[in-house]
Amino acid sequence: MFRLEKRPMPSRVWIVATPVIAVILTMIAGGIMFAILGQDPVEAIRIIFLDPLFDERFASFSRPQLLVKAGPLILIAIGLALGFRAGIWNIGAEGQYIIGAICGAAFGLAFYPSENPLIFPGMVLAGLFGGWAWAMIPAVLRTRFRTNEILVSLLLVYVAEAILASAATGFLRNPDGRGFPGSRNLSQHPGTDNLELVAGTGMHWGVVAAFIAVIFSYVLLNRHLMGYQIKLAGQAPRAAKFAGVNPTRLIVLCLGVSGALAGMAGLFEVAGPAGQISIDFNVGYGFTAIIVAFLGRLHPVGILLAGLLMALTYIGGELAQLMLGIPASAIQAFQGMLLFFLLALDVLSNYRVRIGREVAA
Amino acid sequence: QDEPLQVGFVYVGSIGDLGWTYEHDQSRLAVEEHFGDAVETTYVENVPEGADAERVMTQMVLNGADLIFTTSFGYMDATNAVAARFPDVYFEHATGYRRDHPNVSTYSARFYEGRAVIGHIAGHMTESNIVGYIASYPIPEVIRGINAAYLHAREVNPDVEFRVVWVYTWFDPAQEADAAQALIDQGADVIMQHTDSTAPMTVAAEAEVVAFGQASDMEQFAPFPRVASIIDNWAPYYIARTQAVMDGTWESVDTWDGIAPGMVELGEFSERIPEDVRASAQALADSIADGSYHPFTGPISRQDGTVWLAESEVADDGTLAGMDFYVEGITGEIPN
Amino acid sequence: MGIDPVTLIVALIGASTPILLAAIGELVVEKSGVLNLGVEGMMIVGAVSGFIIAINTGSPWLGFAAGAVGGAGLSLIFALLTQYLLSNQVATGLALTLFGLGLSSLMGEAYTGINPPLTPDLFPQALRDIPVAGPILFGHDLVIYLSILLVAGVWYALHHTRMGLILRAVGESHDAAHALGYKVIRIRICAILFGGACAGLGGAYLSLVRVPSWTEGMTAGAGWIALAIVVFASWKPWRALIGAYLFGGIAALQLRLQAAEINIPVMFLDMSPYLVTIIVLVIISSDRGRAALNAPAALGKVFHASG
Amino acid sequence: MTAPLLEIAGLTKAYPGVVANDTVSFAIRPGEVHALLGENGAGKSTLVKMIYGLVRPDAGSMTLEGAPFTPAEPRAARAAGVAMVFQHFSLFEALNVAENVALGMEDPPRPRDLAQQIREVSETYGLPLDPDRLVGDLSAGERQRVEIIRCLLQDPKLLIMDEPTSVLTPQEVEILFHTLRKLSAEGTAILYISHKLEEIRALCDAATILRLGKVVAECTPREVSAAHMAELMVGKSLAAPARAATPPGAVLLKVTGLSLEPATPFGTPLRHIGMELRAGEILGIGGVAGNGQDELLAALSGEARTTPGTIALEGAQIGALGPNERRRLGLLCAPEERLGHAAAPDMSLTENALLTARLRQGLDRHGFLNWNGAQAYAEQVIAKFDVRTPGAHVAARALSGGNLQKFVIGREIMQAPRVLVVNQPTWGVDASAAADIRQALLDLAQNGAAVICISQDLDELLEISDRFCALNEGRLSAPRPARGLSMEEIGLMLGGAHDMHEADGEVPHVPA
Ligand SMILES: Nc1ncnc2c1ncn2[C@@H]1O[C@H](COP(=O)(O)OP(=O)(O)OP(=O)(O)O)[C@@H](O)[C@H]1O
Ligand SMILES: Nc1ncnc2c1ncn2[C@@H]1O[C@H](COP(=O)(O)OP(=O)(O)OP(=O)(O)O)[C@@H](O)[C@H]1O
Ligand SMILES: [Mg+2]
Ligand SMILES: [Mg+2]
Repeated sequence: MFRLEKRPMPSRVWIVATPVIAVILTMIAGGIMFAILGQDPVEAIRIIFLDPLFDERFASFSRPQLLVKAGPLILIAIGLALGFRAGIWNIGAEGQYIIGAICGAAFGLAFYPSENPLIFPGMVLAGLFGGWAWAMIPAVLRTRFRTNEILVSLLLVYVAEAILASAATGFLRNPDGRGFPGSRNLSQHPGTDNLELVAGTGMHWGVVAAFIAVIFSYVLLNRHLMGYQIKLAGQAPRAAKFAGVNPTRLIVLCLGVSGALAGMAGLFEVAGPAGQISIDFNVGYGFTAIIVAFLGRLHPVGILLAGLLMALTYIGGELAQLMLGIPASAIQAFQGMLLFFLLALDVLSNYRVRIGREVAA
Repeated sequence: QDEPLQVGFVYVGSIGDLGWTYEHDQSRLAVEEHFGDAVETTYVENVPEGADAERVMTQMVLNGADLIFTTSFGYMDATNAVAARFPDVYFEHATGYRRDHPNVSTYSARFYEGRAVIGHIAGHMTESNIVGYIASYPIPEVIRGINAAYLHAREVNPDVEFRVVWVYTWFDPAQEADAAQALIDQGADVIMQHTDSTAPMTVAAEAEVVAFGQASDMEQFAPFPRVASIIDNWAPYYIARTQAVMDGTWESVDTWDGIAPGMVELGEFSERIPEDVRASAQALADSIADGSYHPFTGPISRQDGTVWLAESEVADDGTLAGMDFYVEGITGEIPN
Repeated sequence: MGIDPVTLIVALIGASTPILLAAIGELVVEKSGVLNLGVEGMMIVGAVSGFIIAINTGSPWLGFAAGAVGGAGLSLIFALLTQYLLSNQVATGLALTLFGLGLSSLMGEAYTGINPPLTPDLFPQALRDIPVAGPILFGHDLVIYLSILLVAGVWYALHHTRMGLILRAVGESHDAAHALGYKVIRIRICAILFGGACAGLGGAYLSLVRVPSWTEGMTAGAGWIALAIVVFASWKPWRALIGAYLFGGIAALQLRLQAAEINIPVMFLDMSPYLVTIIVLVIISSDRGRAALNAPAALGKVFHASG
Repeated sequence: MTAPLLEIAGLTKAYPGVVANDTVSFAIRPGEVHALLGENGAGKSTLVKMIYGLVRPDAGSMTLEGAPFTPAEPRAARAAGVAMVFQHFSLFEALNVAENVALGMEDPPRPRDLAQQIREVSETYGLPLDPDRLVGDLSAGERQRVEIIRCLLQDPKLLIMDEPTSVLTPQEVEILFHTLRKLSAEGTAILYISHKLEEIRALCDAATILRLGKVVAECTPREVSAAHMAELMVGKSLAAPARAATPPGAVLLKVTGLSLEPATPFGTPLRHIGMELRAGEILGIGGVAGNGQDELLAALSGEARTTPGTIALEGAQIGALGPNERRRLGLLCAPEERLGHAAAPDMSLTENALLTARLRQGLDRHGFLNWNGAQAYAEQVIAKFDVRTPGAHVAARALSGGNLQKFVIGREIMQAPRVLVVNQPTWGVDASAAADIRQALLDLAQNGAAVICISQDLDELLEISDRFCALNEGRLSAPRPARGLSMEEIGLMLGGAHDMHEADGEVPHVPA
């Protein structure tokens, strides 16, 4: 039997090494799965992990797509991680993402067809506000009535989806869309477009916002009192109270920030890559971002890397479907394996593994 | 020997959904079967609409696709955007209307023709005079289907009532089953569905009420409760369009086909339908197929009583494509 | 036309049972101090395992058993990761859902579009034909009665058996339980497996009775609702039953209101089960009693026996 | 001499970096009360955990009643007749007394019978307990009873008690001792760990003294002085805290009519508390844990909001202010619970320095933190208060309780408070560290600050305070000069033992 011994300090070496080992182990385990499915495992793994980055046919297109796909994941995960660190569990970023997109799009469409350059900033603010307001529901219920925020934020996702469906088929429907559901295309209208800032890089405002959020949250957590208070409240709530942290304010702040970032991510997505509000506009970024946040160990830089890694498996997974006919479900199972390995090996950075004599436990 | 022609398919659902995507994939297989080694097909399933769709299409092109079928309405803008970047690749977008570039075609099926026929059967089969209708989203496609079915049910049964339940999903077996049960509990003895799972069928079987196959034949429920079905059959179209690319005759078109060319098929009428009704239904289908009858032929009023089509006036495709109102006699309301 | 309460009740019981089964399992898991967010994944793996076995053996009962085994099998991954490798429970649970969804569609590829063997009703027709009481009390299949028995059993076990006492103790303070010599990890793994089995059974009920057929992604969020019900129930078994029936009841009612053409916007009907659940929860939690006491104090915390 | 009940030979246990027990050997006879003494971290808890089967020794052997004894788990130890009361309670707050007791037994009877047995045994030993009450509702003393009853119900041959009295009033201690003597008379051996040397002299027949994991001495406590034992433990002689009498100065803190509803379901309300505190004085507040100590500290620190007019600091009303505003004005506090309240376990000492010292030490500018400054401050505290740690980067949880306590008290004292409120400043801290902390409090008062010391250790209070008052069920008694108070008078002021009675009617006598 092996035995774990807590390290006094997390090991820096292992923090870096474990993700690499996890990816290698996933390649082996996933390769076995692909082989069972009758695919060439080496090729499948190459296509998923390397082709999007290095294959000459795809790389110049796929590399920027990595940013497009990772942008919203990172932006949402950064916000969620703040809350998670403080012990505030926002599981409903998906709903805040939807409402942010709806509010932002509604703002932009209200001025249609004006091309005033102030409209896009206004949309960003509206998206931010929408996500924030949606997150304030669990925040207020939690602080006023002590209602569990996990549950409320989660259930509100379904409510947001209902609103989304009715927006797409009702109040935001494109009047020129021949009655089909879906709003006007925001990315094809100059006033509301979330531009690709540098052509061919995938770098749109949402990606910029994600990078800013990473830096901002890094500074916040490492240099600023607020970040200190967030960590303190998460690790030792009583000590936080003793240090003068107001728990109500912290709940409102953390839920608010994560909601606002999710709402902004929704707006950037609807005005850019997605283009329009449609019935199925949301594609689960809000939930995937939870995984990204934990994979990144709730650390801003970790989240950045985890977001890119997740994006890579999505894009590589599509290529594997396309080129080898591997079913989407196998790709999903493969992603699950990657997460398992990443989570399982995390133990090495916080604990030392001893083989041998065991404590009665 | 030339390189095989590369044909790509972008699916919104999974090929195992037994409904919309399943039928597209069956037709893809028919293409493979038809052309043998001359054609290679690829597909990506579960592709969300929006950015992901655009990326998948681009990757398909980069992977060498010559012709790409994008099989969801939500792919409309993405299809046109990618088509703009790759003028040498042909794009076929299902159920949309935008053909911004000469390398984009659109195609769709006149499912309402089939719905008219099963509406006719429903009107005959109901004894409670209540027909339950499970609807997905309030979009023209669905509303058109309700109207077509209702008009032809009422034609044979003036007392018939339609009860519509909106489930806001294309595919959620449990929810669809619940909706069917709710309709049956409210007295419906015929169930029609415009959602993709077979769950309502099972509920209908249990409650011994009549139902109709949707998207695929659902023949495992025949002869009862499934008494007829509307089947999407894209194979003839896909084969023809692939052939056109091979022959160099492909051009941008808007196809809206119905029963006549076989894009909409009616599954076998089961013997649980009385003999004479089977005959009259077949006659109706035939008259639609040969063009002698249009399911939306006046006089028809809107729900609010205003006249839509005058005596023997035929609906134009534009109005049909964007239909957002119920016809007179349907009692419910379309959600916003 | 009005709404018939008898058919509504019958419908809501059927509709709620998968959620109830998953919720009661998760309740036990959480009582032991473990938060497993992978309910959705375990349900769907249970749904497909149960379906495959039922088709191949022709026996729905073997199918239900296989569903439970399948769910428990998937939960074993979670158990090993969180209990031995001390991985984060929230993230591992979410990964479990992702993996379960993928795995189930791989497993079920050959099984779409087939009808499973019929699950018989338990009581004879004569009993079921009794007006009002007949359909409500006798109109169900074995699994529904089993689910209610399970609620009763879990309630009894938690509060009146030593096993339940130990389970609660472990969920309350793993350090104290460890100091007294209880095998915290082993107990938690058992609880996780039980939770997995219940979720799997719930999934199998979906694919074998409720729908019944196998289709990818058929749980469509039921696992998340089950998680919500556990919190809603403040970790009390009978409240979980009420919560599941309330949720299922509103869902069934809203469809009937639509069918009866009652004039409420569909959008609100569509979201009503979620809204009502939130509202009831707010009412419950604003009561400044000792509700918080029921929350297992060690929920979601990593246990590592030092020494 | 009877044959030893338990004999330990060469027991060794190493942890990474420390040898917690190094070839420890000693023996206990039936009926003997045997003390285990040593500084914090000397290895006492590790040793008894090995006897109880919680930790497996690296080397060495044990024999129980002549047979080899190698308990693989507590269950085996319990089956062999070993019972243990833990240093940190092993109780479950949300479960009731009977359930807690049942969890500690191998084969508990049916709940009804168990409740009956609990009543009987608790009557017999004079430790009344209601089996149906939630443990979370009990005072610390009552919780202790639960642990003890849990052991007694199993008729142990050997009862291990790891620091059992740190939470008890003198009366409670006396009753406990009475119980233990009774048990010992019945033939039960008792292995007793405590830092309170006078208690050990009053109770124990023999003592084994550990230092750095090794047995350094054995003695008969009744025959040696407490000071001598302390010297054996520490390896050097200890100076008693010195104080010079200073006349009290102006009123610094005035509390009037302070009432507070408890924040938690298990809390105690505060009722009409009033007091006056002058510069240069130390006010000792005694009382049994759970009588409002935590709440009083929270009300003074600002963690709990109070009605505006109830607390005044140097004339300014501060009742409505939060913790940081009060800190700014010079009112500092050090709560009882080190890990999780006074300090965050997983944060480094530098981060923990920031926890309370940010404002007064100017460790931030516009919210941006000055980490260098915080580290420097942490290092100052470490140096000045002799905190034994590899450095300020170490996590708080990696420090022993005594060292962390020195850090926490030092962190507050070095901010030059006007008023310092400390709760249980030397709880579970060994003699030399405790002496250092008391001296630091005296020095602080000497320099013109006022100190409130809430403690259950009456010796400590009498040693350092000028005036003494008692907290009982949320009420504060009128203060009396500490000098000249007898233990009996104090016991009456505390009133904490009112629900106790002697098993056989004998009046407890006050320990020497
Ligand atoms: N789980 C552990 N892992 C590593 N080291 C440990 C562990 N438990 C104890 N130690 C080490 O063993 C030594 C003895 O600790 P122990 O708890 O036995 O001391 P103690 O005498 O009970 O002290 P105290 O008076 O503080 O209770 C300490 O120096 C400590 O560093
Ligand atoms: N898991 C662990 N890993 C490393 N060291 C540990 C561990 N657990 C305890 N220790 C060490 O044990 C020592 C004391 O352990 P113990 O738990 O007895 O302290 P304590 O009771 O809090 O101290 P005190 O008796 O001073 O209040 C500490 O120095 C600590 O470093
Ligand atoms: Mg100790
Ligand atoms: Mg200690």
